[in-house]
Amino acid sequence: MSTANVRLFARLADLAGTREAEVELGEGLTASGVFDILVQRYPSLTGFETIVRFAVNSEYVPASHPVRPGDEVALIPPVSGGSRAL
Amino acid sequence: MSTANVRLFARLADLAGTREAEVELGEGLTASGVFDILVQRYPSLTGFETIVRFAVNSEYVPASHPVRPGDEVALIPPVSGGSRAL
Amino acid sequence: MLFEVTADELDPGRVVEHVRRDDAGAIALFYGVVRDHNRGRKVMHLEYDAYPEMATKVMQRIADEVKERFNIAETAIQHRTGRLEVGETSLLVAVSSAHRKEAFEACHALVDRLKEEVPIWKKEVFEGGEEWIEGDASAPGT
Amino acid sequence: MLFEVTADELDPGRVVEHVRRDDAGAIALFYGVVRDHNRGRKVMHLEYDAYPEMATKVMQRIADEVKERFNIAETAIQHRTGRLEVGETSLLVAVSSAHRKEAFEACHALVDRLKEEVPIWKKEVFEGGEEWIEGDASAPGT
Repeated sequence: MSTANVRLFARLADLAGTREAEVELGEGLTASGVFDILVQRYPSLTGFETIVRFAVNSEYVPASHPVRPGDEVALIPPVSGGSRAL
Repeated sequence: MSTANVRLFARLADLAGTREAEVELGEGLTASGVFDILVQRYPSLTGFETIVRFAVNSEYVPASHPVRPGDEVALIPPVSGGSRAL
Repeated sequence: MLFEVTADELDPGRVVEHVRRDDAGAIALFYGVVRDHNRGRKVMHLEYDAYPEMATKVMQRIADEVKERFNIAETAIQHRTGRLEVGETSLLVAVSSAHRKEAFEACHALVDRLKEEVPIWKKEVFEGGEEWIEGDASAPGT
Repeated sequence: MLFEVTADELDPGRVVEHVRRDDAGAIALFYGVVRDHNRGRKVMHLEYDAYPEMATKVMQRIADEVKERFNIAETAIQHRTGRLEVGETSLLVAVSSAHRKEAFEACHALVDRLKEEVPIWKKEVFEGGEEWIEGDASAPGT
């Protein structure tokens, strides 16, 4: 069975209780599809699909980006930026 | 006889061949009057009265500023500032 | 160019020497420092999480973009991760250029862009609680 | 505040530690460096002359003015005098502030003002001659 590796960071890692997960790749699975699978596994991630950004193999991609076997998918919560930071 | 000490810098020091001079203070002598005395003593300073700034006791002053006995008068050529510097 | 994400103490001397060049008369160096207050709260310490492999790639891309926009010579970036106490340096960004105006403007732009794009996150541990700082975006659970 | 005019090598570490404060999340540090070219000429080295007692007073006054205009925490300035080779640091200006925008803008403004007002002069020794650099003012004998 082909899989992709998922990495979680910061608040999402805290909520899921893990920094890594393996996901089985169904037909035509997209980055946001991977997130949906994780939400089922870790219900505390529910609601974060509206703020998370996706990266595949260390590049930002749209939610509709297809995921291939062996890809590394990263769930990127908002970074601290903005005028209040630092 | 009461005197003031004059300090010269950069190009003016090169032209006069000295970094310090003593000037006797006549009645009502001003900073630009001090410069006139130096021009007589060091003719190579001629023409620089239009670009030099004056300081008395380490503070910029107008050319008409009176000089008192014991004052330190400095002849300040233009500093390197402006957009070309650095 | 130098792009580093490290748990070790940052090294301003190394960052500056990396950008120092004979044709560059100006170097702007920015230090991000852990501040003792934020949004009206007393900050105890910060914890930085990072996706280091991606962070260095994003730093490189942003530096390339800023280099194209401004007439600059060289850039260098170091970001620290892990637990940082108040007063410690979390970020160093250096830019060299022939003239000071470009060095200041490019360094400022670079820092702004880094804060928006680089996958590095900070958790603020303040008096009475802790929170991941996620910019101005509204987020569930906050 | 730290205002120094010295013939010794400048000390960026000391300058930064002077402005680092727990309530300041940003430090902007500017390096003025001897550049290998100027106005189309190849520069061999520079020689800086100064009126040190007055220079430190003017630095203080300008720093006070900039502090009033921007919301900054602390400033420090070092200027070197004497002979400087290409690549050496002639000027360090550090500004700390709660936020980066003020640190960058105040540091930039401070450097601009220093270059216009502080009684320090540079003689450029270039291929084929030497000249005191006197800004954009027209001057007899030039």
